[in-house]
Amino acid sequence: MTAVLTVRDLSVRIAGLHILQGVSFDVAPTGVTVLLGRNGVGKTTTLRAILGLTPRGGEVRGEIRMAEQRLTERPTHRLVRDGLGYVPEDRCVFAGLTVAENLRLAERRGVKPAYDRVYELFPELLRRGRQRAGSLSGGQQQMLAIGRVLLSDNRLLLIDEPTKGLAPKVVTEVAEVLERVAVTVPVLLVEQNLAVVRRLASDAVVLAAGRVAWSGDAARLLGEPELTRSLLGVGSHTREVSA
Amino acid sequence: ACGSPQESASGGGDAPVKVGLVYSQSGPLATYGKQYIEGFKAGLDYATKGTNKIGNRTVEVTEVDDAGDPAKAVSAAKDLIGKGYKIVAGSTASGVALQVAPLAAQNKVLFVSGPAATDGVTGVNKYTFRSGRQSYQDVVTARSFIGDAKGKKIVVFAQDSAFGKSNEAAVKAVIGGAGATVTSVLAPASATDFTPFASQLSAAKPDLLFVAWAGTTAPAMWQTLDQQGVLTRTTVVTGLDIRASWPTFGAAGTKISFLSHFFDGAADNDAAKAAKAAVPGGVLDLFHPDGFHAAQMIVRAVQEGGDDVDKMVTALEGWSFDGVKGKLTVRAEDHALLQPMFQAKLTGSGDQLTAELQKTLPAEESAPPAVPMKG
Amino acid sequence: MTAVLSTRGLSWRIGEVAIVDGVDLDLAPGEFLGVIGPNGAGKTSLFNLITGVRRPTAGQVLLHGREITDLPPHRRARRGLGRTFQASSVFGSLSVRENVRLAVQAQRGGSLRLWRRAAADREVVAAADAVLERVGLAHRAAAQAGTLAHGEKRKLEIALLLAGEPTVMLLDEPMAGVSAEDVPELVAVIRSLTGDTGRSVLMVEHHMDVILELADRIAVMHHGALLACDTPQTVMANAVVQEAYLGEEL
Amino acid sequence: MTDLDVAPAPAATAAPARPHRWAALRPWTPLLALALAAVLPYSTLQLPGVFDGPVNSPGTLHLLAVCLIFGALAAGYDLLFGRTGLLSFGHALYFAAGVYGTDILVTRAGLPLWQAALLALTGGATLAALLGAVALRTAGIAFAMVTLAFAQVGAILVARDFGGLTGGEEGLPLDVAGVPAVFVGVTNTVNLYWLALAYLALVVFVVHRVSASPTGRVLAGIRDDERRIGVLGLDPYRFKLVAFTLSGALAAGGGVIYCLLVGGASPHITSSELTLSLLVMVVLGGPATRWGPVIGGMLYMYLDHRLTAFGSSSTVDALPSVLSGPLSQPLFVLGTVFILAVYFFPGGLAGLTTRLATLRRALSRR
Amino acid sequence: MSTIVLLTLTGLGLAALYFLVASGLSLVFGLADVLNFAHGLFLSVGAYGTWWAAQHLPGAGATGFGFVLAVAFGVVAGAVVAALVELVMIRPLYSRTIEQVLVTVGLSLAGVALLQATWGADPRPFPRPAWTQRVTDVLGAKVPNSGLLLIVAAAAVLAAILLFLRYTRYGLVIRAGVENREMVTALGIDVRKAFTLVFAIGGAAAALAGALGGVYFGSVSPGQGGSLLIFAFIVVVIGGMGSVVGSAYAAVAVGLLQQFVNYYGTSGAGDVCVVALLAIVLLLRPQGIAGKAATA
Ligand SMILES: Nc1ncnc2c1ncn2[C@@H]1O[C@H](COP(=O)(O)OP(=O)(O)OP(=O)(O)O)[C@@H](O)[C@H]1O
Ligand SMILES: Nc1ncnc2c1ncn2[C@@H]1O[C@H](COP(=O)(O)OP(=O)(O)OP(=O)(O)O)[C@@H](O)[C@H]1O
Ligand SMILES: [Mg+2]
Ligand SMILES: [Mg+2]
Repeated sequence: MTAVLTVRDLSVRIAGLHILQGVSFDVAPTGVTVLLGRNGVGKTTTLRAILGLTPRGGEVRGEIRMAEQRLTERPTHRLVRDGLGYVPEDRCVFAGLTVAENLRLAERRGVKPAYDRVYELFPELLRRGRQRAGSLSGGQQQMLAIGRVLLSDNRLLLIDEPTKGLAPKVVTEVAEVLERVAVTVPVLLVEQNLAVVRRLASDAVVLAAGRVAWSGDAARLLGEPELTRSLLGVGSHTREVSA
Repeated sequence: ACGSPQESASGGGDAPVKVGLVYSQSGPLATYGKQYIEGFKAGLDYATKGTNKIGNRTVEVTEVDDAGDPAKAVSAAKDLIGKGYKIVAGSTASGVALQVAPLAAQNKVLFVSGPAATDGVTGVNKYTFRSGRQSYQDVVTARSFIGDAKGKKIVVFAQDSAFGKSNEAAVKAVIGGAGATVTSVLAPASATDFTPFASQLSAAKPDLLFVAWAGTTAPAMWQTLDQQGVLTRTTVVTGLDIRASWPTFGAAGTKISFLSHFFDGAADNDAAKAAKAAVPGGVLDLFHPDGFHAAQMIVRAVQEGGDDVDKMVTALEGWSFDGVKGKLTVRAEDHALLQPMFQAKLTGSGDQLTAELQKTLPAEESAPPAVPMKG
Repeated sequence: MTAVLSTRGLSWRIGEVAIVDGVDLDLAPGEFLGVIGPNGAGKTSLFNLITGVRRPTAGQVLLHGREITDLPPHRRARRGLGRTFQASSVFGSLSVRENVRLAVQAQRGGSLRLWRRAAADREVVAAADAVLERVGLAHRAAAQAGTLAHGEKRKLEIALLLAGEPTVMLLDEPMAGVSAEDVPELVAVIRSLTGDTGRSVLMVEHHMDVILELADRIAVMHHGALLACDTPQTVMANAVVQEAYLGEEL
Repeated sequence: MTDLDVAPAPAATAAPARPHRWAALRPWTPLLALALAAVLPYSTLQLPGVFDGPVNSPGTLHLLAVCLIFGALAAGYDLLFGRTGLLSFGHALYFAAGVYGTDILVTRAGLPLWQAALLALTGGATLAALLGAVALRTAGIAFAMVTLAFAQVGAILVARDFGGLTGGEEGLPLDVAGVPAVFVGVTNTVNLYWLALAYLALVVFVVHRVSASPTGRVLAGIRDDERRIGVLGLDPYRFKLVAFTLSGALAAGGGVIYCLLVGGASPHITSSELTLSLLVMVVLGGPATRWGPVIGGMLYMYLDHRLTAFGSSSTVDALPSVLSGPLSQPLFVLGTVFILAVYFFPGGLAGLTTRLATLRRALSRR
Repeated sequence: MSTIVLLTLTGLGLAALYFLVASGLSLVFGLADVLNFAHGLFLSVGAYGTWWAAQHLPGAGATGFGFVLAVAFGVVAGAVVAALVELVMIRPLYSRTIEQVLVTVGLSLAGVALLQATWGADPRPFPRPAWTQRVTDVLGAKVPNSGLLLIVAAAAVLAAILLFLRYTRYGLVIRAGVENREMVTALGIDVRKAFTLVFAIGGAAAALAGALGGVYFGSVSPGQGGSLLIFAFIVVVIGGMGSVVGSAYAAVAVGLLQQFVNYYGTSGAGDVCVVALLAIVLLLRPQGIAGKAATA
């Protein structure tokens, strides 16, 4: 099975810091590939490099391919139009626009927006259509950010910590949504909540010190306590200890 | 190389006569400056009979741009004085003239102010002269339009600025002093719409309306006065600006009585002919005489005074000469330049306006009252 | 009872909508009170009212028994009220160490000192370094705060709070986005905030395990109102909480 | 402009490089530069093209003094703009308060210079404190506009020649009768130069001292996140007001010296263009850097003065009129130079040294 | 009575002129977040473009359809120059707002100087159809037609801009792009085009103001743009940054205030009152009349 996205020898240098030092991995054409690692290893940097959003003055080397196409040479908006959906880490909803306007903006030219899908998942967004996104609660903003990419069909989704700051119930809901989405669209997911990872991930890539420390089957990573402990620190999430 | 911080060079003997001209080559008054320098060159040629020499010393003219900014002018003047220049002239803007004049007294050099019209330069100090007219002379010319002023009602419409106010004050002194009642309407120099002021002027129903307005808003102001019927209801007097501005009067141009410092054809004499022949384009304009006269005065000063500035001053004081405007006299008491003034009318329409001489006021008639020399 | 922090009928309305609706809350000395509730329940807004970032439309806030409802944020802070923000807000152009120093300095008294060399203030420097050590950021001390990764910013937030030596601390989702590996470490840091020192903590957090581990009592907010405020066991057993907040376990 | 004053720049920014042979001298470079600048008037060095006359000629010294004053003004403005993050469009007002204050008190009220200077300085500082207290109730662009509006009122009052005090658009020449003889006359230009140098040294010292102080750190915090400062227990308003007042006072002080140097006041200095130029100077040099604003200010004024000479030079006249027309307009050249500077020196001239250092390192690695 | 009518109508004419200048400024500021000091230059381009076309462009002239053609030429010139400025100077500096402002400052300095070098500093007579030079009698007041023309034009521009923002997707893209340009790109939208468009529209509005201002003033000079700009800034700020409707209200307030105070008060008081109005509005409502309160 050929990968939907291949990353080869990706190096990113920002402001003199060598953040990624030769990262290579594949994203499988189905299911969720999860990108793991401690704070600051460069997970977000990886996603942004794929999208061509490395900040000014940053230097990107290496090869990123999606279906035989080199992504590094194309402007971000074209990549997205060709089906690369992105949910950023800080949500980045447009604070001054209403919820409905945020969604309207995300419509892509020539694609019929799937509002039903979004409103079914997040009825809150329909109810708050006229509220300014800046005044939404943190969790509501997250819903909006996810809702935005689900409006169109994508060939690959890049999602950065979607459950951050969400209430447990919503986390479950989001996980369910992603699970459903991942049936048709491959997802490259950055996630800290191991319960969510456990539920969604089919493949895992673990970053450490700017390199890939491990990659392979997610079930294996989480199934072997020894491996989990050595790669992800304290083997398991506290949730699993105390709850 | 070492030296002391306070030394400065000096000339003398057969060394060239160094003259520094500090005027606007750029900035809003660049056109005035251009006329001034053309006039100056023509005047120098005329006064040295084409030799550019005074005795056996050549005249070396250094031009410096002040962009209309007094600070730059002071900087330039200091530089020139520091290099040993004994003669500085120029000053297109009044602010420049007022700020450079004290330098002349402080450093004992000759300063011949140019087109700057402010009355403040007259009598400011012993080393400062002027080669152009002053506001007061404008106003005296305006008075000549109404004959006997007694019992007449005069309204001044002026910019609320030093220029406008000095005109207002002069009208009060000159025409008010002659028995007329003078009131005034002042408008901010930055005003965009003139209708309120035009209404006030209409309501006042004056026998004579004296307008003192300079700057880029003038066309809008005239248009409004015309539209509100002010120009047809009363005699309106104002100063005739440079030729390029005439078309901007639009339809109002022919309804105004102009007092004029100078326009091409106002005077016909040797100097005017020489100037006309010498300036590029062959048409004289408002500030050509100021440059021409400055050159004449400087040549006279050097002829009589050599490198001794005090002797130059004495040589100029009380000196009468034939310039572009006719016969001019440097009044000894306060260095006012007594000179003929003119009344004019514009005729024609559109771009094809010509100025016609109505009357010439001899120098004595437009003479401002003498002020005591300040320093 | 001598609550260190109380709210009485605290409300904030925008037009017709009550974002925070008549909240009565008491925080005992040394107590660790967790606040949970669905997204948009008004938790952050409650914090904003307590710290003075927003003005309530009704009700009062009392700190150590004295009313502070009308004080500006900085006066409240000087009376010992400290907080972290849900979205990290650190001084991006300053170094990590400078960030903490600034907070230490603010705590030491806000009088103007224009002529002293800041760097020469040994005590401040030492205190700042101690705080950084405590939250495990010492190795990043020289980095520019704006370039920190997300989790590191969270730690820096806590460091800024600690440096202010507040008696009452409001933490708004300190665990959000912190990597699994770092959670225990941060939990330990937060636990040490109260402990023997007698400081009280009010913490919003969606990680139930963390809340359960740390909190003495849990307050549940729903639609701006206080639904319940009780021991963790009781709250977790509450059917409404189960239904509206926790949902089914993953 | 002398390269002596430029010399200290590397000291400020090039810290991370390996210790240099001269490293021990670094802390002393500012003093060294100051000493060199102080003895500069004893040099008869000719720098053709750079200055019109020898370095010790009054014209050159005058130009240098103007540059020094504006270098200092830019440094003072940077305290507000670069270090506190307050974008004021009305800084010219406090400078003008110093200039007109001194001028009016000496010329119209007949006070001796030192009294007038002191009064103008206190007056400028008080004005800044009062207006700042009002303007700082707003933030961001609104703040910029309120300050602009206040400055505009100042400009209108000056232009209207209120009570005949200011001389309107003609300006007010300074009556030198009230001024000590050492500051009068072209031959004494050097004394004004030294005065300007002392002022620059003072401003730079104050600005650096303040930004390195605890208060300076708070100001930097305000620049990043004002709300956060409040939550830390500090009143941002108070600190901003201090910065505003201090910066205004420094500007007023510069006004006093500028008034002496130019020998009067003219309404040019009340225009919002002056504030804009200050902004340009700071950005040109590099905001919130040690020497950037000073260098930016000096360079700007140098160009501003010298370009008028350049515009009328024969080299320009000889060009075809498509070129010579625009080039003879100093503002055209200045504007263009400035735009290019924004592109090619992001972070200002001060940032240049860091970039050069990176380049050097990159080259030596090969 | 006729005085009041006259002052009101001419005040509205003035307001219309301010609005025309401010609308483009407000659009560019509010949406592209660039405080555009070069706006005065766009205005001058429109004015000089019209002036030039009336003399040199075949078919154009000072009267009738020829004049319309001349104005159209000026407006297009303004839009093209503005778009070029955005493409060449503003775009490479995106996300560096302060630098963008500075570039426009540099541009305004250089631009005025360039005009001066080309056509001199003195005012040039502006082509005016005869109708605009006459007055219309309204309730006994002689209202200049050029003022009425301005009012009509301003109303048309206001309507056009509102329709554009409300009913086109560009409006949305632009508003979002101001907040987070990168994120708009990440939604698959080429945000650069939208910004160029905003500049072009702003430039066109400014150029129209320049052309009609030329008719109103009867002349054109290099500094004209700059002197109108300061009032336009005030109008934009009073109205609330980026709110075109707010700018319209503010323009009316400023125009009428200035006109009435200038008539009934002492000279110069009009300007001072406008500045006072600005200070009061900002202190009471820092976000301006129609601006939205900032979110925490
Ligand atoms: N613009 C920048 N300038 C300098 N350094 C940066 C920049 N952006 C990121 N970094 C650095 O790059 C490293 C990786 O950052 P990144 O955001 O990719 O981490 P992450 O794995 O997503 O962390 P987290 O889990 O906290 O989100 C961090 O150490 C961070 O400080
Ligand atoms: N300015 C405003 N206008 C309208 N609604 C607002 C405004 N500010 C906040 N809200 C609403 O108030 C509610 C409470 O928001 P708040 O941020 O306090 O929630 P929260 O409990 O902290 O949620 P989360 O856990 O997601 O952070 C939300 O529904 C939000 O949309
Ligand atoms: Mg991340
Ligand atoms: Mg919240």
